[in-house]
Amino acid sequence: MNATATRFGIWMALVPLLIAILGLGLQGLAIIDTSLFFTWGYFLEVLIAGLLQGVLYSLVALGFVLIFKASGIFNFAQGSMVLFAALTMVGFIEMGLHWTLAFILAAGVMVVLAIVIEKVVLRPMVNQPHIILFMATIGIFYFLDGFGQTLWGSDVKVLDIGIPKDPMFVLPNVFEGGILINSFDLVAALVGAVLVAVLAVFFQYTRVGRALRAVADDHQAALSVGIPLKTIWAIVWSVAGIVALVAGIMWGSKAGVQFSLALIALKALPVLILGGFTSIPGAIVGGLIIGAGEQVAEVFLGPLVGGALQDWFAYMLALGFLLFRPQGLFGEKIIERI
Amino acid sequence: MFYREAGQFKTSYSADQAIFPIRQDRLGLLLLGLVAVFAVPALANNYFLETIFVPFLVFAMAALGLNLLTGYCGQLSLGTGGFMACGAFFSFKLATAFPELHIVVVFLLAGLGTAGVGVLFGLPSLRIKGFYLAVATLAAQFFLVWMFNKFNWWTNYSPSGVISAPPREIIPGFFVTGNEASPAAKYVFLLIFVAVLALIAKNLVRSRTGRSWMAIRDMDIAAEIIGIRPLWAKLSAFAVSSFYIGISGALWAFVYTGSVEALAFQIDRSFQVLFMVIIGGLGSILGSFLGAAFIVLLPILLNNAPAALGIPLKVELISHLEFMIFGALIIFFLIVEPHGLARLWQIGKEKLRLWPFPY
Amino acid sequence: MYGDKHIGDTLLKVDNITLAFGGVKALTDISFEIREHEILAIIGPNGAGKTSMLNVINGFYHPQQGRIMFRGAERKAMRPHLAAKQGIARTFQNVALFKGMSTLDNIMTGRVLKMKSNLFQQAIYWGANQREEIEHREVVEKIIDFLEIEAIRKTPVGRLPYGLQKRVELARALAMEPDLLLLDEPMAGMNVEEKEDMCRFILDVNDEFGTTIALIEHDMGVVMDISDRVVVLDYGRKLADGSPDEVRANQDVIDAYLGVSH
Amino acid sequence: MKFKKFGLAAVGAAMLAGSLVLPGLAAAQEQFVPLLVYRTGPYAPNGIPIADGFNDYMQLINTRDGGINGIKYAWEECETQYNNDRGVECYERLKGNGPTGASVVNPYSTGITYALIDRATNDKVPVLSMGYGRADASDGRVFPYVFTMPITYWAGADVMVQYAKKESGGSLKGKKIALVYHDSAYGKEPIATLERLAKEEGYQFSTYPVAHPGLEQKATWLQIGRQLRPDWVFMWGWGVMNSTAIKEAAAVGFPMEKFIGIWWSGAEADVTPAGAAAKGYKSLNITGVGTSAPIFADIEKMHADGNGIADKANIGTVLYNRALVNAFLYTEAIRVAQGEFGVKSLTGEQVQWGMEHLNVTQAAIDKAGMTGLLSPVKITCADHEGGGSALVQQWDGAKWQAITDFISPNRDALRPAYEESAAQYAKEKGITPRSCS
Repeated sequence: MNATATRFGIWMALVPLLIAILGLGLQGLAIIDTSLFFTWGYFLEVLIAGLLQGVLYSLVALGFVLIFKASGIFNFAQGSMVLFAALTMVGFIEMGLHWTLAFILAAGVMVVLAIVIEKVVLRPMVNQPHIILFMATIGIFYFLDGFGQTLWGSDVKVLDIGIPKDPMFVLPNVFEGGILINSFDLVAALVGAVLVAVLAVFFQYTRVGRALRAVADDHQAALSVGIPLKTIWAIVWSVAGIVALVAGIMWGSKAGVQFSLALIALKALPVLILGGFTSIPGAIVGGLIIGAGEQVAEVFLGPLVGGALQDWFAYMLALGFLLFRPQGLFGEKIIERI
Repeated sequence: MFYREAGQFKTSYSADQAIFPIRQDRLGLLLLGLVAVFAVPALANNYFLETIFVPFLVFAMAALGLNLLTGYCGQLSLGTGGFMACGAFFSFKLATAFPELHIVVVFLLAGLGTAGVGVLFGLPSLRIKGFYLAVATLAAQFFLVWMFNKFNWWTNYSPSGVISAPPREIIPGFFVTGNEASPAAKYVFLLIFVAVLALIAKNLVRSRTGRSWMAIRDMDIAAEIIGIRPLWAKLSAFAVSSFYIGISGALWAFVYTGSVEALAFQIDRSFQVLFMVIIGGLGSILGSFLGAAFIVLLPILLNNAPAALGIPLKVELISHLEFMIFGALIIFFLIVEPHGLARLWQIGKEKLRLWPFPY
Repeated sequence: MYGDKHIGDTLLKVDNITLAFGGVKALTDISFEIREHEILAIIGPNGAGKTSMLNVINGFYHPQQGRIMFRGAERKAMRPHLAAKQGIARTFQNVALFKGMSTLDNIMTGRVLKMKSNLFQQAIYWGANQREEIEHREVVEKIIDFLEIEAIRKTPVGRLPYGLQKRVELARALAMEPDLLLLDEPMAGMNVEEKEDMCRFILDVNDEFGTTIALIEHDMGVVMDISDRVVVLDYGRKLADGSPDEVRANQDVIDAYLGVSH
Repeated sequence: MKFKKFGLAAVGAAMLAGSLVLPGLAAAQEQFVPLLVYRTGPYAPNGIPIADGFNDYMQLINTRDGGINGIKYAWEECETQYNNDRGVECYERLKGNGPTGASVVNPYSTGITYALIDRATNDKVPVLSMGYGRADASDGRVFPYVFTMPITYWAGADVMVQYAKKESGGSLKGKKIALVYHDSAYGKEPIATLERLAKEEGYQFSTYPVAHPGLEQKATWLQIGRQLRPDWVFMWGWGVMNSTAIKEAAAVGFPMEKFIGIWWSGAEADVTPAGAAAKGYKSLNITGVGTSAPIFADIEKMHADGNGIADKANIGTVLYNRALVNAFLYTEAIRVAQGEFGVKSLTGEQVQWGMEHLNVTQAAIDKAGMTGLLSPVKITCADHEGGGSALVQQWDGAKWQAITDFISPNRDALRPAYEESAAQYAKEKGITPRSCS
């Protein structure tokens, strides 16, 4: 624990340095190639926008991590859970409920969904290899996509829970024109931070949380000391469902609740690789790096190759990273036993 | 009843190692082949040929390729769409740059090119496994599609990024691509082409290479102990698999749709092929065909069945149902029969061999 | 051939090997040698480092100190498949068969290093590749006969009982025609009858093919009966090294190991 | 055992065949139209009103007029999910239905249009790609069976520039124009035209591709809004990309009045998810806006009589109107063809003749109650675009308002571009252009 904290501290201390190096590099590039544009104010603006966007990635990645930690399953359906949760909540709002009530009901639906998934899919597949379970979650992905649309239709739905969306300009004295920060992204980042804090407390200080961590460490050992694995799984999937709901609300009020929301799960995968599949702080830091990295790359390097490199940049970043540190930034080192 | 193999004794190892050691199987296959080559194009109308048989064969090829990698070598890949795109665009560039090149040569060269790309993206498999690798192959998927979409060179500077297959003959007067190609010609060409490549795949998996792949899949450590080089085994699987997938992409663009843009090979395509492999049966050549047939036919059946049965369903409900049925089937197969349709087929056959005596 | 077995020169020499995982020493300064045509048993209580020793010989683990000399030449850090190339075969404590393949295919994989046809020949199959397949099939069939597993040739190994799986694993190792065969607890979990069979096979292999064998075993009766020499490990250190009789008489061994277990 | 397999195959084939035959069992004299729709998938919000518009118009012709001179429409929907291969399957399945096969096919997807050009040309079924598909297909000599009326993307780009020029006080010299486009075949269509016009008009032109599906445009808009700060932004967006672009544009404070989308970025579903931010946003439209045309009274009545098919909420929406106009155009073509070949079920080949001789005058538009929904169109053998035009509309926060009349693109410059591109296509495909003189 202590070693992790120290490592975390070192990393954090390195961040400003890394950012400065990155900025200098890009500035140099802009001097070599005059078609590129660089000012420090603009760089910071892009960086901040990217970091805030990264929090939204982290929110999705968090759902993956929870399930992976407790059951070793890579839940590909997390994206469609995000869509399904958001659709359900909008559905309740459209029935005339206040959004807080709709939130509670949608959370309830996600819990039911978790229990059903545990009973119908996970339980019969207990001793299967992880890769088979992974493919099963692709099945869940498709099922939920169809099911959500059957229940709630395919229209674009507006989800507005009153988050301000105006642009803000800070530090107008330091940088020309100030640095633009989107208030919506800021609120979303705060919500993300709160959620992470709540989850951390849940894991550290509650009985269920301790049991969860025990399960994560060793299924057999957890079973042998009497921790009910099935209940734990249902709880984890429920928590992941609620995380999906929060992510769905944030993404939904940003982009409208619709089919394409399920695709953001794809953006969370490189975050996981970067941060490690088992680490909550990893999901956060990974999200920030991917978010900031791809925005900076798109804005400052995109013009070199004709743009739209956001699609694959995160993956390539993660892939490059994987070759050097296969377990991710905060993941546990995998030691193979023979 | 039909399946009496009593009295068929194998007297040499070569007979025992034949692909179809049982005489009934050989006869059945011969019959099937005759029907497929002569009866189907004569009897089926263009709709059946164009929208069922042709895509079935193209998909079977892709499923075959993915099955070699995922089913035989145990390396999960979600980059199938990207590799299909490679095949499509490579063959387009080759066919337009060298119009005199025979179309089959173009396809094979495109396959080889894709194999090279496959090896490149297979390199991470040496360090990472399982879904880590799956995510790495997604990098291939996104990067390749982006590249073909982004650089006009691949489309000969077509203003829209769409490539159209130029007309080519397989033998003089017998077009298989372009406007003049008849569905029957396309079908027969594909049938023979895919059958030959399937036979090659079968040969590979029953030789040293295939056994090395399966050894890596089942227990990589033990495989290494008996002298299988993981590097060679995994990369050769990536190469051969990409070769097949690349050719299927070329066939998709040239023979099936005739024109294609990079976005036709999005991630959905990767999943579609993966489903074929799972449903058909991981680690089975036959399964690749069964899976492809299943996935091609299911939506068509779902779209037609309600009308045929007189139950009017709205199109949107049908397609939502399709998603749900797909998802549910994937889960069903993984729970009940992880070896897919091919295994069910085999079980059925074993039962029939013993019929009418249960033991 | 019975009776005129002669033990030759040193085949493999383990020289001052030290292996550590993080701070934990698994092996400390171990030296011994394996001589040609002999059966060497490595014994010791659980956690003594026996399997780690095999893994070092195999190339899985890279020791921090010490050398491995094979046929007089020092072996640099190597990968397991290179060890296989040198003629070292191995079975595992927990059966490590290829579960999705038949018995025959499992054993055929043991021939991988001996097969030469290239990818294109394999793709075409007929001709060179088929001749090769049949040639190797004949070798494999001999091994199948030898280990008396004809009846399960076509059975997927996942469906076999444990004792038979162990035998198939031995068959796979033999298919490599190894110079040195490492057996990690070949008789673990077997009943008396199966153990007797396995003992017979090990002795026959040693006799008929002259294969050098190093094995780890817990059953002292078996060890004392079949091995020419015994190396005793305890807590990662070597306690004794000698003929079964010498080891049996060694006071350290009696204190640390035999005294406890008998 | 083999018998069993053949048995299964036979049952399967019978099921398929049965389902194929059924729709054809209906009446003898009717005009069949296959409808390739996408009521599901990521583009369903756009696909649904389009499908509704087609259904309502043909239903109106059948219920109000008893068909076209007594020949009733028959049609069948097929769900494509906006997937190209699905589109091909749908086309192949439906093209033979009805007594004379498909009269016309309206793919409503650039990708499906591309995939169908060869097939439909072979099958002699006209493809009416109204405001999408290949712009160079306007050259009827190379593409006899493809119609782009009333207007193409290239012409749309021209209209946008004309509008921006007028709004900028008659000159675009030194102005900056940015194009935000869906990174696909569709999105790339206007680039060549806008580049050419940049030279002629003297504006500085920059492009910003957005990766499919377009949920992530933060970087794009930071570049546009905070770095380039252009005078105008044009958008070739589709689906979720549109609303996301509007939101992100608002987030960097880009003025909506300077932001113009193509006609696929200007439906209700494109702006409502952006909420209040979308107010003031503009787009082109190839059809008129709202329900003021006389035909809507008839549609209203049809719905009151219980014959309507569309979701009533969709009536009068942008894409519903577009489908009305689309159905109106081929209906007129069928009338023309009936004049030549007689009043009966017509084949695709005959309908193609009708299309090539289509001359929709203002009088014809008024007569059909379509006043204000479209501008006149005249097709010839060589010109399959027909000289249509587009207008600019603006979102007032609740609905779209037309803010200009129909603006005609400058076709003198466009026509050579069509011909050049079509000639290259003909060369690649080995097509000998037919003579139209």
